[in-house]
Amino acid sequence: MVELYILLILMIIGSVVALEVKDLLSSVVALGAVGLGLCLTFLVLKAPDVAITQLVVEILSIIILIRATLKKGLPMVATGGWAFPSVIGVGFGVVLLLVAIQCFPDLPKFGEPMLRVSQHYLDQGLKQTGATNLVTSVILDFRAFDTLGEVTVLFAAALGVLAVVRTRGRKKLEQAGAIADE
Amino acid sequence: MNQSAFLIPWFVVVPLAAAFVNSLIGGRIRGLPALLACLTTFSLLGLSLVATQFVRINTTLVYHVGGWKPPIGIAMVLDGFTVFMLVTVNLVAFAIAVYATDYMERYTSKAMFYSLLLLMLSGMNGVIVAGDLFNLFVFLEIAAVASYALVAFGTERHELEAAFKYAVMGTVGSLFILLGIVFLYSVTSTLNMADMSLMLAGQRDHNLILMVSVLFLMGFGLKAALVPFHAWLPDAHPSAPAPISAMLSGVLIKTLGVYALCRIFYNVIGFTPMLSAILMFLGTLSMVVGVLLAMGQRDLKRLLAYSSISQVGYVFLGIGLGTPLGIVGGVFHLFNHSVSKSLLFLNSGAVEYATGTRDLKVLGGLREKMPITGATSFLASMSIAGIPPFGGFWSKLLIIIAAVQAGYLGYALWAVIVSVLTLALFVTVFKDVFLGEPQHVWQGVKEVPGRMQVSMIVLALLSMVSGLLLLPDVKEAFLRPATAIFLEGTHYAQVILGDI
Amino acid sequence: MSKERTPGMSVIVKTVTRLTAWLIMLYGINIVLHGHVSPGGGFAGGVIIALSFIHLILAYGKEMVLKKLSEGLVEVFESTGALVFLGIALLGTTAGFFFKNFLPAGEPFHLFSAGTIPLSYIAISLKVWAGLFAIFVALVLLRIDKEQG
Amino acid sequence: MMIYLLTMVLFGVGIYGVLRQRNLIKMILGIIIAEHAVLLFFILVGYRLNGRAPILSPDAPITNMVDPLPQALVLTAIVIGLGTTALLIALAMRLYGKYGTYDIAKIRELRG
Repeated sequence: MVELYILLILMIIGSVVALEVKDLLSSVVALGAVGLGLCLTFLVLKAPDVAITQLVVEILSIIILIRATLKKGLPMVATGGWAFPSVIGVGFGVVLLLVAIQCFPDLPKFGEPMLRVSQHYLDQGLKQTGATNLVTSVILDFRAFDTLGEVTVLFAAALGVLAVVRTRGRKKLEQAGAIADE
Repeated sequence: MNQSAFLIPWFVVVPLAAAFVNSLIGGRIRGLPALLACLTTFSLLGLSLVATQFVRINTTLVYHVGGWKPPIGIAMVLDGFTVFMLVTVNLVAFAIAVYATDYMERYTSKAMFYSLLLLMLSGMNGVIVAGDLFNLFVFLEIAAVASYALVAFGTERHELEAAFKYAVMGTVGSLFILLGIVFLYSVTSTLNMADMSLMLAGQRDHNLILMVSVLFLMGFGLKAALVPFHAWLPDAHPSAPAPISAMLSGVLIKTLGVYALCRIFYNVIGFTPMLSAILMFLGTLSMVVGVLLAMGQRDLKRLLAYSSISQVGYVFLGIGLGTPLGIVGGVFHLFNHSVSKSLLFLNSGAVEYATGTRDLKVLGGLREKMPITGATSFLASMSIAGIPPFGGFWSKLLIIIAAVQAGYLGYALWAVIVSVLTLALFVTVFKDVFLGEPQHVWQGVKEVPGRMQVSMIVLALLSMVSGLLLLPDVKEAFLRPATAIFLEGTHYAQVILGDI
Repeated sequence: MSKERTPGMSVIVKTVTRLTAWLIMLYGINIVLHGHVSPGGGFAGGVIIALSFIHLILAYGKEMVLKKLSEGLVEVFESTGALVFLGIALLGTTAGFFFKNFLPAGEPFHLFSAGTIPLSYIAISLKVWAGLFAIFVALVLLRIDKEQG
Repeated sequence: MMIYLLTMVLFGVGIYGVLRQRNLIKMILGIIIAEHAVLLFFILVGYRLNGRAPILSPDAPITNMVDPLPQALVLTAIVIGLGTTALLIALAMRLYGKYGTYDIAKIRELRG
């Protein structure tokens, strides 16, 4: 399990770098490293489906993010002078950790999940759905309704992006009574 | 499984199919998107009215998606509270779809607008009928993503800015909710809400469950704009086109916030005295802060948005009391506020449509130019402010009586004070917009087109007669089954799993 | 930096892209079709197919790709994918339940097995590919220099 | 136990980024990082020590498989996150078009 710790610590370092470095392009690249670390962690945790999806999704979102940051004369990110949000941010993190330390003994031990419902998927998945990839059998048969929702979220996001990038949202007013008095 | 349960999936499928078809061919045929949206919302309203017939005798219908029994597959649940919310949401959505057919002529890309509206509606219906925690999250995200895009629909700079702020805070809220779901999954190893409730039976006082409660409170509180988490609402709601403002303020914050919070806290995690105290405190805080902030606004829609924060506070106070009367009051106020606040936003849209501004200092004397808008606006204001014959009065009265009965005199006093302040606020607003000397600038103002008038009149009539819901017979059919869900609490699990 | 310069990157990049883009796309299709027997599936496959098109756009410039595949067409693909998936779900109601897997499970480890799952994956991949491509094109075409007003 | 804590640290870093940063792109990065942490936590919860990936093989029966349910849900959550992120980036780019900057201090005109 050492590799898990190493990967996680690298991810944390990467995300701190991504958030603190002054150049936007560098921080996006650092985020790419974090995403790659996440993908490797999924592989270590025996989740190949998730790893593949995470990898390609990460590539796509990094391309879009780089597209957003590739501009001429983009100034370095200014920091400092914002003491209050910093205190809130750090305070939130510390409180979260303290609460989490209190809570984690209630969780099942790491590496020993309860597998109440999932045991059924493991035992009966092939027989009942015919899919040898059990994750697929869950996605598209046992819990296919979630997948419909997920497809719809992506649909809504694509429509939303297309709606947001319109240059003109309103038609020109031609009515006589409509006098904006500004 | 009951045969009538086959009704349930259509609440999600119909708007989804309409949205897909709309974006496939809606852009090519003129007038089709509007027609499709009106037909869809009308059929959904019909479906939800049919559904009220099935829960009359306090039955709970469960649908097994894919034919898998609930802990294995996804369940959809139809019980009293579900039906109540479905009727509220689809009623408001129908009025808004009719209103938008005229109003959205001012905007470009109508097909896209209706697709997003229908997606948001299907997301809300999905949240309401969800019997599975992750399913609830997924549909919540559909509604949320569609609403982020709709807030920015005008693509002016302040709209984009409000949408960005809303999207960031909404996404963080969703992350909290997802984290809470992960924690619950790890201790119960199931996602079905009923099954989860049974699994949690012995460990409701663990630290972990407390942390999950706090996460859900933050997540759903962000969606419902409870006071410490309300910063996005006064920007986002006024920035959207008027029908969407009405949808967001009228039903979205209640579905994603109030309904989901109640469902999870009452039926899954279990309602504790501490939670009750927190909900009542936050509700009262929202009530007071919302109305005080609304006082100083010049922008009509921004004022209405602050007032929404205040009125959702009433709902939380009523539901947080946990007594039968308080819950009836809270749920009833939810309905009243949905109807009258949507109507007020539609009125503000009509005023903006006719005059091009929503600045209270500039407007004035519109009563004679816009009689329908003026009259409906008067009715809605009186209902929100709590004047006797209207629904808003009865629901606030119930909440206040319940608070007194439960011994929370302080909260009852605050509720009365806020009610008086709301009355003063809306009287001022009405005077500023509709009464007074008609200024010469507004001589050319005409009343808004017919379909906008029709939908405003329908909502105004509803807000006038909604007090009748408290009549014994009607109450048994509509409000009583809804509140029974709260009172049965975690017994919900036996009801759902007993049906399997 | 003369005006006659063709859009896109250098000749080397274009040549390599011409060779690899189809391979990437085929790999994506392979992942989609074998989603039920091996890791991968409709989402990953759909994203990979979208990435192959994005690869072409990055190398050749947007004009050349959009001439072949207009935005309207992409929207049609997206809606069709979503509708087909919903249709498969609705066909399940004929077998008793919404989302019922109404086709026989078939022989395990074969391409044609697991009932409706491969069909759903094809619909999903169509939708995911078109949706992501539409998002990318919208963001690429967006003029991000300062607008007037 | 320790690994859960490290994941929480990652989540905290992400939320810190959202609260602390005054640049639109950095806020989006913070959201992405926090989301990564939640997804990782979900997979960790379903992990079984010395487990195998939940994919059957034709020859040998496999007994010690990890929990497939969190993996399916995380797949869903990844795509949802991608959609939200794309929308956020589109909004940010439009705001850049309007204001010529990603800096929040120069953008925020609205009152809270």
